[in-house]
Amino acid sequence: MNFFNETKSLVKVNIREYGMYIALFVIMLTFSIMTDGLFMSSRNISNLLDATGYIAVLAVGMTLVIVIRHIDLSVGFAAGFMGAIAAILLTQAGLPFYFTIPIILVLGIVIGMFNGVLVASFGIPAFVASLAGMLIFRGGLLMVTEKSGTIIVDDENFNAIGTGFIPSIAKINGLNLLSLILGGVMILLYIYSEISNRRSKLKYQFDVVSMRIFTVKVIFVSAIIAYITWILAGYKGFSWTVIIMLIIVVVYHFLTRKTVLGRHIYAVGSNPEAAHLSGINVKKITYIVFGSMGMLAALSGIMYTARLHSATTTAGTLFELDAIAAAYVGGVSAAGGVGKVTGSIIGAIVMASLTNGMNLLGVGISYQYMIRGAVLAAAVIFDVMTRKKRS
Amino acid sequence: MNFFNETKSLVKVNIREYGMYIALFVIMLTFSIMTDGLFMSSRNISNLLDATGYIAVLAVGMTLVIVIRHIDLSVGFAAGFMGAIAAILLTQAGLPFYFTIPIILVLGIVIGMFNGVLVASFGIPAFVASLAGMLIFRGGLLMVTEKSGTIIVDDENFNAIGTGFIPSIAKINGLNLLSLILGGVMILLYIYSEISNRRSKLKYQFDVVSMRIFTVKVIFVSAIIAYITWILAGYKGFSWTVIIMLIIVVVYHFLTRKTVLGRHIYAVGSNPEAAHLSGINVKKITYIVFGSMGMLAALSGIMYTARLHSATTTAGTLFELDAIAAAYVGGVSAAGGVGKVTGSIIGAIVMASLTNGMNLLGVGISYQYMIRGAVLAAAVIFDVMTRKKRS
Amino acid sequence: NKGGDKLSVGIVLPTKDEERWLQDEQRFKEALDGTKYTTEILFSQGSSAKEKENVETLINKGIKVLIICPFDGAAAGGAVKAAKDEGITVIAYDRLITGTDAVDYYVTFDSLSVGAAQAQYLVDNAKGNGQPLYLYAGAASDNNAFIFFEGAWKVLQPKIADGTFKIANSSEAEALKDKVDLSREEMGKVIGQVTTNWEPNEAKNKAQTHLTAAAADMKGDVAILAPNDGTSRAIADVFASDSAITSYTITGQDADKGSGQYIIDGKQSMTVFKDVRTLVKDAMGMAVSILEDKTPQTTGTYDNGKIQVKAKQTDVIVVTKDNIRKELVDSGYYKASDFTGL
Amino acid sequence: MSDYILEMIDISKEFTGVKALTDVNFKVERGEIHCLIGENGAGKSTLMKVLSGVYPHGTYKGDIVFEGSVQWFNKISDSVKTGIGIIYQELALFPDLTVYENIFAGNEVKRGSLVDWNRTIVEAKRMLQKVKLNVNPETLIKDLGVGKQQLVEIAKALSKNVKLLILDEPTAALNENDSANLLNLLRELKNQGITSIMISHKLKEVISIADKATVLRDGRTICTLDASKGEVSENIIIKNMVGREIEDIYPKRTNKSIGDKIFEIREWNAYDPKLGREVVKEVNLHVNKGEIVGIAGLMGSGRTELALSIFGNPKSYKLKGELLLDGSPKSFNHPSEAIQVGIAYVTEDRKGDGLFLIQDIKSNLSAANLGGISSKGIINDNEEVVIANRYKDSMFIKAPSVEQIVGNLSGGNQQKVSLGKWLYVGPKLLILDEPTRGIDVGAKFEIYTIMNELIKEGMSIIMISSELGEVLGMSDRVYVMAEGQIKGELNKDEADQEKIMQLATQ
Ligand SMILES: Nc1ncnc2c1ncn2[C@@H]1O[C@H](COP(=O)(O)OP(=O)(O)OP(=O)(O)O)[C@@H](O)[C@H]1O
Ligand SMILES: Nc1ncnc2c1ncn2[C@@H]1O[C@H](COP(=O)(O)OP(=O)(O)OP(=O)(O)O)[C@@H](O)[C@H]1O
Ligand SMILES: [Mg+2]
Ligand SMILES: [Mg+2]
Repeated sequence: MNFFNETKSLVKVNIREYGMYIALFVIMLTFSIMTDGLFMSSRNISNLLDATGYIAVLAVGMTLVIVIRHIDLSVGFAAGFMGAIAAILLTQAGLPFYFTIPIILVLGIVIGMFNGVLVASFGIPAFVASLAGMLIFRGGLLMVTEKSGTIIVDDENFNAIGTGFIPSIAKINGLNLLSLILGGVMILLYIYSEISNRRSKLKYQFDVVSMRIFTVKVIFVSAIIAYITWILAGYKGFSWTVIIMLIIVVVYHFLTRKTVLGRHIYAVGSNPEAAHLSGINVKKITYIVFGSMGMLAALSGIMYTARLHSATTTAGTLFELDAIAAAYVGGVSAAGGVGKVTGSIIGAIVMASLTNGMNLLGVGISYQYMIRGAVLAAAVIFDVMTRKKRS
Repeated sequence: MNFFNETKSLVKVNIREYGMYIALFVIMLTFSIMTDGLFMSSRNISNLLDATGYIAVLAVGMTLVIVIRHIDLSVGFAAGFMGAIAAILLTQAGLPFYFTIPIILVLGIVIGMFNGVLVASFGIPAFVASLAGMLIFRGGLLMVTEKSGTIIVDDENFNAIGTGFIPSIAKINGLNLLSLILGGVMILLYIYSEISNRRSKLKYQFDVVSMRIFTVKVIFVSAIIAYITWILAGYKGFSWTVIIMLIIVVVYHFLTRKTVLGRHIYAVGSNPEAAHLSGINVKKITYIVFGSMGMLAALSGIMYTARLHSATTTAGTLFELDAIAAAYVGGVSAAGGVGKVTGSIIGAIVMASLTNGMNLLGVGISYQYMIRGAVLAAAVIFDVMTRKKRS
Repeated sequence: NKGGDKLSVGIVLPTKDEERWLQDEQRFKEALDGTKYTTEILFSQGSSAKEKENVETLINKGIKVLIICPFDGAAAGGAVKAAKDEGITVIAYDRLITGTDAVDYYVTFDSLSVGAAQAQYLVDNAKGNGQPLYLYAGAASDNNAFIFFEGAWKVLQPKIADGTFKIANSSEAEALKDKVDLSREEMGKVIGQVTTNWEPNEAKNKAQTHLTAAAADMKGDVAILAPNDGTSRAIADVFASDSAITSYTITGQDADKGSGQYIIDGKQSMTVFKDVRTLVKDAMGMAVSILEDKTPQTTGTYDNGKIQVKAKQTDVIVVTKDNIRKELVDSGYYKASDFTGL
Repeated sequence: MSDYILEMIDISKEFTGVKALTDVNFKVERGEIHCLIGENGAGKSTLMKVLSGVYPHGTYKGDIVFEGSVQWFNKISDSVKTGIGIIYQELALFPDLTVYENIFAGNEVKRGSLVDWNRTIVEAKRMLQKVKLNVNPETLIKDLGVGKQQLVEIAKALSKNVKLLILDEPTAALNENDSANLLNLLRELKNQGITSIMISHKLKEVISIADKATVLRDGRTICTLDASKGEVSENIIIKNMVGREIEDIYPKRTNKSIGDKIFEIREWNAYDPKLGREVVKEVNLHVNKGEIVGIAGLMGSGRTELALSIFGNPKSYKLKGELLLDGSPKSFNHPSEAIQVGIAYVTEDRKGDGLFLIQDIKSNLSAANLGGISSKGIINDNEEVVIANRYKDSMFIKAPSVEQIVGNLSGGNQQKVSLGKWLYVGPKLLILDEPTRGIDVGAKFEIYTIMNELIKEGMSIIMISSELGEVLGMSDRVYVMAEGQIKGELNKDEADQEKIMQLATQ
């Protein structure tokens, strides 16, 4: 097969997955052109990614929830509620941030597990269980903030989670050194993993893509990482939010693709009865997935509170819908068993890019809502179409 | 079988259905006691029912949507949007209300059908399609109210839909005559339909309940209708909102239970593939159900606008969740094929009673949210439990 | 305006969902016509996070001055700090940003004075002794609702304590009637009971239940503290339809067009008119001074918990049936044709 | 001149990339029972779906002539109107609705546009009598057994005044008794003048009932056999179906060596709290090493429930009794615990609860034993592919690669994947529940061969089957179940059809 044909067939097979990346690329390019490059400026990309953070982590958790055929509407106010608890612990109880954060994460897991129990053990549809949870957390948030109203957090370390950047060490041509190094390390790790992956495939005498395609792919992805690093390094470097997002994505990607637990989650999603009869503990998986959702809601709440340096009385409003939209734009299927966490992150970035780009262009808020709605619909139509074609 | 045993077995078989009525009764009783009878006062019941109206009609439509295994998150802002359009037609275009209302209802049907097409023909999950719709209508609402902000409607006839009462003709002991007559007619119609139903069953030699039980039942239900009529007649009589609710319930109850269309809707909900293979046009049913949902959303928007004498920029916010909660409290099953419109109306009244009662008692807003969440969860747990037992 | 142009002034307003801010947007747009400076207005839609994104967007577009009305004054610190760090001058518009040193100027109607004006009107129009008083507030989740309420309570409380008013619809307020300075928590309890969530429908439901629950001696001639015009109209409709209410005095805020008509028709007693044009003029004046490297004029300072913020305060105007023509029509705020029966 | 009620002429139907039917000709005479036979994927169901309007006119090529006139069906209701009734391979019933609602779903008894419920019930009773089904029409479908559901389907078809009744594998899920009933019913309908087309993989039935039989292979008509000419015989059918001779349906087993008792249950009871009754009662049963133990019985006799109660009790029955594996007592709370000690269960419903249809072959094969391809919870993808390929080759799974999505495989190949999943677990005791349901002769033979291989390696097998031929052909020992109890135990040499049926119907 020659280079061109191979590429073509690769694209054809993976169109659904590439579709999202292409969409993101098209959106970014369009906005860049329309804003004379402002959109792709260091500062804007940095801001954009930071603004995506708290939704992106929710979207990751939501992906797994949808994969096992459930939904969680309570995560928005749960995040707001736990963000407020974190603020209370930090300010009123005077706990240091390194105690507060683990406590809140554990609280999140407990809350999530509770949802899991309602869904898996009582058999309540997740939609309703989490709708009830939504009301309860909304009330809870109002209750804990009743005394103080918005709670201002002035713990520098804590706030850095939402607004801080990794130290720059030194500046080279206005670029942050440590961020550059970090980007370099990521590229090296990526190249190493690709090569070792290919090696081991060859060892097993499996088919691999031709050396030429392989090289092009590795160079292409490395270039993208390098480009993003370069962009971010040009402003203040990697923010802690971006670092957290990266860690969450890598951990969850690994978890879902490479581990037994991940396989079990997808098995439960694609056929719960068969999973049960294959010796998979469906209830346990449901608890774990909801528990992870709760933990990520807690993390989202922490990031949001840190981002605003305060816990507000309305924190969390409609986060769940943003997260769900991101997951669907990212290619999750409502029928269960299908969806990648990387996709959901891209979905979150797509939606955030839309808002950001339209703000840059000064598009009115009413059109913004409508355009976001249309893009969501279009993404899912595309998804459904390509899926239909393949099967 | 003696009277007592027969009653017992009837209750046992129908516990799920009666459960909701019992719950409503318990809630009403509790609040009545806690408020020294204030809760059951003419004025409060009249207010309560009026406040339920615009959610109740949505809940009826949502019931059918959930019965065919879909969901519609867009109805809230769709209602708000169409309410605003109605206000614009009435004020800025100067159309009389008798043109405006049909136009808006037709617009609702068109919008609903569009959702139906996305769901049935493109195969987009209803959750996502309607989430996109929600964003789009929210934008639309902002756009149409951008110029004027809140649009005040001063068309008396139109506003009567939300705040008017049927004329009283005369007062007897402070009770509105026409309302009393209406109540009487309803009781007669009810008794007639029960008797003719029983007659025709006997003609076919089917089992019927014993004459004693039958009499008790007829008297009991008639007494309830009489009581409600008496209560309402003591304030200002039947409001137009209540009349609309009654008409919608009766029409939809009839439609779902007695007509071929209704059968087809439940068949589709119970097993879409089987319905297709039985020659039922599943797509057509989906269009019709979403079309009806759209029409009821339009009606809800009209009722809301009329109730406030104005179309506001945030009209419709979260109506969909209230409607969905009402439907679930009313015994609809997420698995499809199960759920009655009468149940959903009761569900809507249960939720409204909670808010109303807690307002009367001066319960703080944060507790109100939490209690409503807990009741929703409890209702669905009860539902799931009793369903499990039966099957 | 095109994204590539450099902006001079960025404006962030809290939400497009409330009519008040539509007016501000309108007035800002008008104020800009004919100046050489470019501006852009973004809405935060009730989300502090979106507010922050908006500020960041404007920074990216190279603004020199930021005029921001925070959705939540306490939560906007992070957003304005980012602007401050870029050397942008920050003007808090109508709502003070608290707990930060990153705010330079404050132009305001002073929300406390809004509540106070509402309360004062009720006090001035009190009928005799022991008049029933119905309290309503904005959203329990909105800090501004607390500020309005606080302003009102300071004026009302002495009159409650001395028996001029008796509270009709809040057991929590009744319990606190001897306390002038309410803590945030105490206010939270009261507002939790009488919140309208800023929604007319919620206001209507609350008003209906309150009237249902009210004993006969809580009817007759009543006074109603309604937080803004949208809720005021809804509440007024309810009270007007109760035959046991012989008369009611009800407050409002924002001078919505609809409430103008209600005041003319005698259905609403007053509204607190915050002439947005003055505020806009002050804010834009300040911005222009800053752009031209002059020092803007201020009239005093406000303590935001961290620093003393230089401020320019505009007085609010109480609009009633008597002065509505003068204040709303003659001043050119609305057209006479917007109303009937003027 | 023959009187053809139906002629399908030069029918071709293509799915994206798949030619399902090529110039198929199919003629049915009025009043006959015509069987349609062929391997899995031969195109039988597709041909019938073309006929009934599931695939509307225009999506296929060729002509359908019904009672002398060419038909253009655009939707299913068009074919119903002309008198064609079809019972699909996948039952088209509504589990939550009553029997009478089901019979008239899509064909309501109307008065104006309203449903006349009273007459519906009366009519339903009449239809139920016609199909000799004695149930209360108000029973919910989900409370009926598969056999009765099948009869409801026929009642539903009859209610539409069919002239031509099509049944796609109606007996696939039925036991011998119910099957026999159904065939009798068809004969009776034939006497009333109703023409039937029946698709079946059960050749015995075909031979006993068919007036004619048309064989499809690879989407083409091979031949039409006439019973009156003695052409409908096992040999001729098989030869035409597979295009080659198969000497024996059941492969010979070589070097049999049955060892010691490895598995036993004593006084075994299972109470189903949902149904509120005992589904397994006082069962005593044992299995020796290297033995195939058949469990025969009628549908609903509790065989699947017995298997489930052994296999970690996934349905949460209340259990009583003793379970011994290699002589030591065991109890399981979850299938995983049963798997741990070497018990595996291949379900009867591979699509419903056996396979992950949207996943590929390799993930399905490894799903029950991810431990085998992982260390410390981390999976070795490459190892997985190697192992999957091994099973694909050794079990003759026909697919382009192990990356193929299982939902796109034919029934036989799906069954092999389902079986392969459990072989990879390496069990001591393999429970097979209806291992060859709905798959063709060729695939059956391959599965039997695999079973023989397994016991040669020392595995033990419990095989639940409703096909008596299979039970007799493959088992070393047979238990017969009825009403949740073991009614008898027969050795290979003493077992025959009569004895088994006698015990099963006790
Ligand atoms: N919906 C479809 N999409 C694509 N291909 C299909 C579809 N349905 C059937 N086919 C193809 O048509 C061929 C014939 O399938 P069909 O279901 O008619 O076989 P069959 O003879 O009924 O087999 P079985 O005995 O297993 O029921 C199959 O090989 C398959 O590849
Ligand atoms: N959507 C589809 N796309 C491609 N091929 C399909 C599709 N549906 C069915 N097929 C093909 O049709 C053939 C028969 O499918 P079918 O669903 O009838 O399986 P089966 O062998 O009859 O199994 P069972 O007896 O359990 O129903 C298979 O070969 C399968 O590959
Ligand atoms: Mg078939
Ligand atoms: Mg088959």
